[in-house]
Amino acid sequence: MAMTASTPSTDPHAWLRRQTRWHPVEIAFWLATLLPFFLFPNYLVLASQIAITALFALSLDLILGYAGIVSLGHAAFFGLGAYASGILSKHGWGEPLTGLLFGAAVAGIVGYATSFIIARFRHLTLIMLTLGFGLLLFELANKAHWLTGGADGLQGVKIWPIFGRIQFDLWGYTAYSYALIVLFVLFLVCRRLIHSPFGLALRGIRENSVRMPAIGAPSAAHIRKIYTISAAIAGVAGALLTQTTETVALEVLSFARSADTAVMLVLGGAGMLYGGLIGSIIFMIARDQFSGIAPQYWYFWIGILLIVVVMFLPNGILGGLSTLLARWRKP
Amino acid sequence: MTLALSTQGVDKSFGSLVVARDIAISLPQGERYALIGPNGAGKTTLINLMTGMLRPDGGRIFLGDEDITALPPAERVRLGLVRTFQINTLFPQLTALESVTLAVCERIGQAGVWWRGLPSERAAVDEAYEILKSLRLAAVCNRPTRELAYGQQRLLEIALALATRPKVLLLDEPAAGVPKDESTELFNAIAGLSKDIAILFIENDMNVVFRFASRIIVMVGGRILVEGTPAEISSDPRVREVYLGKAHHG
Amino acid sequence: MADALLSLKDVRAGYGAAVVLDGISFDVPVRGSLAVLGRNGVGKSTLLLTIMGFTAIARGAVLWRGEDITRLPPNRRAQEGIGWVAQEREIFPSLTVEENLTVASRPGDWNLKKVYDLFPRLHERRGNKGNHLSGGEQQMLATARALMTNPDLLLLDEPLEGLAPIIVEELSAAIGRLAAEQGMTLILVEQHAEIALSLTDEAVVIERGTIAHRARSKDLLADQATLDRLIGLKVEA
Amino acid sequence: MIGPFLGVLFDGIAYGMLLFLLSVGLSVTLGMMNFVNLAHCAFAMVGGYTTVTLMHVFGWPFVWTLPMAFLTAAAVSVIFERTLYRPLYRASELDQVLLTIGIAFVSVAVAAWFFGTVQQPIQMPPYLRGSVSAFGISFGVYRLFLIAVALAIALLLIVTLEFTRFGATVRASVDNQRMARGLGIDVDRTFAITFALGSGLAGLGGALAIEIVGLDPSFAFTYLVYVLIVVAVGGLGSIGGSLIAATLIGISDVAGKYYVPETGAFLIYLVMIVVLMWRPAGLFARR
Repeated sequence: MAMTASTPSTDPHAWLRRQTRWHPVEIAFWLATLLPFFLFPNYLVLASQIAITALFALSLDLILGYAGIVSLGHAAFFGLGAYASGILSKHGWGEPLTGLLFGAAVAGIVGYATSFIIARFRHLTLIMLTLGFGLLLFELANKAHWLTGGADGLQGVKIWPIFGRIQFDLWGYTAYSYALIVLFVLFLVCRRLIHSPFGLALRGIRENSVRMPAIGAPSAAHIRKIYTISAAIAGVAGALLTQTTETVALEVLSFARSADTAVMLVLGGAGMLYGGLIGSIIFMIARDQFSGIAPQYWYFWIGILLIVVVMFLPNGILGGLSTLLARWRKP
Repeated sequence: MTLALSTQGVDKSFGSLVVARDIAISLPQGERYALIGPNGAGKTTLINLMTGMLRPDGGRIFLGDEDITALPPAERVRLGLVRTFQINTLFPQLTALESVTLAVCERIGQAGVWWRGLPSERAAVDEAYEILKSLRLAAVCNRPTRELAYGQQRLLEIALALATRPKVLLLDEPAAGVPKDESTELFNAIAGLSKDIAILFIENDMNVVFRFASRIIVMVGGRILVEGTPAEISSDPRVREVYLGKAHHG
Repeated sequence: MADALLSLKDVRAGYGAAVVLDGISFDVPVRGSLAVLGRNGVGKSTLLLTIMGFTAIARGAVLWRGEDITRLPPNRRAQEGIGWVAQEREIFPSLTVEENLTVASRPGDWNLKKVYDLFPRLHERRGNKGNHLSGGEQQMLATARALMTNPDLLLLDEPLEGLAPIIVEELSAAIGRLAAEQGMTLILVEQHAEIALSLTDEAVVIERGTIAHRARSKDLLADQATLDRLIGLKVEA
Repeated sequence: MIGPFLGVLFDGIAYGMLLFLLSVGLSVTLGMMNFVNLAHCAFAMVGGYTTVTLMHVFGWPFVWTLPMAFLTAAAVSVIFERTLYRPLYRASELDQVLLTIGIAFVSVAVAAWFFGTVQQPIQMPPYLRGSVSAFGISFGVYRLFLIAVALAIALLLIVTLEFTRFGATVRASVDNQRMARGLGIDVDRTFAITFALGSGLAGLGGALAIEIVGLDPSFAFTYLVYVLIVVAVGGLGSIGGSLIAATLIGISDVAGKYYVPETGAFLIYLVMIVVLMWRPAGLFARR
């Protein structure tokens, strides 16, 4: 326990501030999200899909990467948001921003209601319960044809122009701008949340949930809160998909969507805020490229990728990069 | 004499195995009590009962005048009854400062705040830093816990407990796994804690026990055998028997 | 010490980053018996776990019949002839008493008949599930279970802990017969120092992970002052 | 009225027996090793395609292919256990879930590559076709065969686990791994054998399932949900529990689809959620 003289690096405030400061790479990342407008104007529809998926992955990161809740049914909230805004529009209210809020509210309320169950269970039981809720909702939407259109999808969604002026266009200019702005705003919210005292408490739960009560922490309340927030953000992502595509397919609630998003998150690196974003960019672009060639073998490569990531890249691509960077800096 | 922590007739058994029988302990404010006894005497179990990690089959537990027998663990911590663990149970990826700041934030009710950055919690951060400084951990406060030396992790255990501003501190073998020279240093740090805190510690090194405890409680087989000053305990024949067996003097 | 059955050479061991034992060296000859004494928490159980291969050895070596077994996994050590009776007895709860005895048995002198002769109570309870036994019966079963593997060395971790006086007598008599009549090599970890010393040839006292004292058991038993200082409640000035 | 009811009951039991064969291996390995193996049905698929290949390419009779389905699935699973699973025994559930989902993904693509995405029909031998009538209802011969095989295997499993030394070794290793090692039991080997056994049974289930539910590359995921539900409801590591849970779920699934087709699989999921919330370790958990 040798004590060294106090150096500037031990100043607690300076160190904490440094953790929250914007890194130049972050700024570069967000500037790069503008590139599709200039470089790939033909791919703006795909870009908006990526932005939506990235937002959904970000919401999953909050519970999986930060609070350590393994969910195989997160698409439930994505789907709830998608159907909520879609049904709202079908019944005569197509205003996009309130539509987003409505999607967030419905998903958030259901998230809050189920969070009481989620916070009580752990391990395999928790995985099975999240899976069960996801499947249950899928079946419900499938059978409630009168409300959701069932397997045919929800038809007749009409979205009004944003602020009453900006029309959604065929090329995806509006869609991508809109999705990107929503993503960025909610990313700012998540980023702030992660660097807040509450974010610290979440990391505490992930690191050692058993220890939390011994420092007086109401872990269950923390978990309920983040689960609700995460559900609401997933709901916004779902609503965005509805509004930019003007339809809702049953697929929004599918197990495949939950699984794919978990894959993206882990591929990019869970618990790192940008992991889900990077993961969805890579996943979605790769799928777009590969599916042109041989659609049914797409999952072969995803499977291989998953095995490789789990065995060799425990913290995903971002984790691997930062390890590499650290080694390169001090050889 | 105001009692910081007291128990009345606390019982606990697992099936046919009795781990606590009629435990009555009175821990006055500011005192340092040692809890000793052979393996399996029920010392850690008693701490688990007092902190609410186990539910007693019978009896009552008071913190000050308040009956806390039915309260969940986190609630007892908020009232000022705090423990450390025999084996390090920390937050490996959090820095020492983050860990202690978290505990401070939980205490002052700021841990649910998600709209403000951590650096804005200046008071909490300052308090955490002061605690770390008092335990001589300031120099390593920005290192992840997993990178700290074992002895430093033991100190961090105590720092986490202090951050909750305990009235009563229960230390379960605070020096377990620490080399001998470092354990003295550790107990010096414990001895230097505020006299407002009542401390009950489990420890097997009799040199440490007799140096730092004002009174000693001896547990055997889930019961309290005897309680007394160090001088009384060291000359008690029953205690000697517990520690040495009785093949010759029985 | 060419004829040592088991030797520890300057062993440092512990769990993860925690160092529990440091600089431990001793030899146990064939048919020898060693008492390991010390207050609780000093590393006595860890010493047996280290001999079995359950801890991380940071330095030093464990030799078995002169061969280095420091890196050998626990189940191989057991098969080589080290029998272990764990402190918490660790009876398999979903196995009957007889299954507990036969599940890991290996051919040799010790068989069901012989352990039932040594512990007649177990015969009465042979159909019971392991979790329906009293503390004393569990200890007998744990000891008998280790014997059924026909070990050359028996490690006993506080076999008398928490037992009623009459059972303590019964068990210590059985252990005594094992050493005297069967010539079993023993390492006996005990807090009941005087019983342990009366059952063994040699003794070591452990204090905070190192050997603080070595003596012939007979001599240490006569040396009350040292016993008090190392195990009892007398404290250094 | 009573006729269709008994018929549904019979079909439900047969379907339940199939689910039992598919899930019992997962229940045992999950209960023993705490390893979340979502690729379990991929091993079942290996068994199914083994039977298809042996019958179509080599002209083997159906019944003879069944032992090979067991052995092939067991052998393949051992390779995976040695290389990919073992390093992750102590890893987080998330890592186990992702790794095994990855393996299941790969298995789907590999099956599609070799066999295409179409169903693989097989021709049953004459003595397993048709039906027999009793009490005015007709019982499908193949379903009777399926029930007999499943019950025989359940009996064999229970006898092996409860009354043999190998079974005692398995139970001891589950009870207390450290003590088992300390007595000289090779726990890793015990687990590997149990794992192979469980996967082999899944392979057998996969082969027997072709006649009832068909076989295509999506099998690895379609039946995974059912298998997980059986395991979760039956309780980890409990053979009797798996048998009862599989029967219950088989009957309620068949009955649900017959009497209230509009609810679909909804009922099954609801039952699972309620059971898990009531008894998180399952109805017949060992511990």
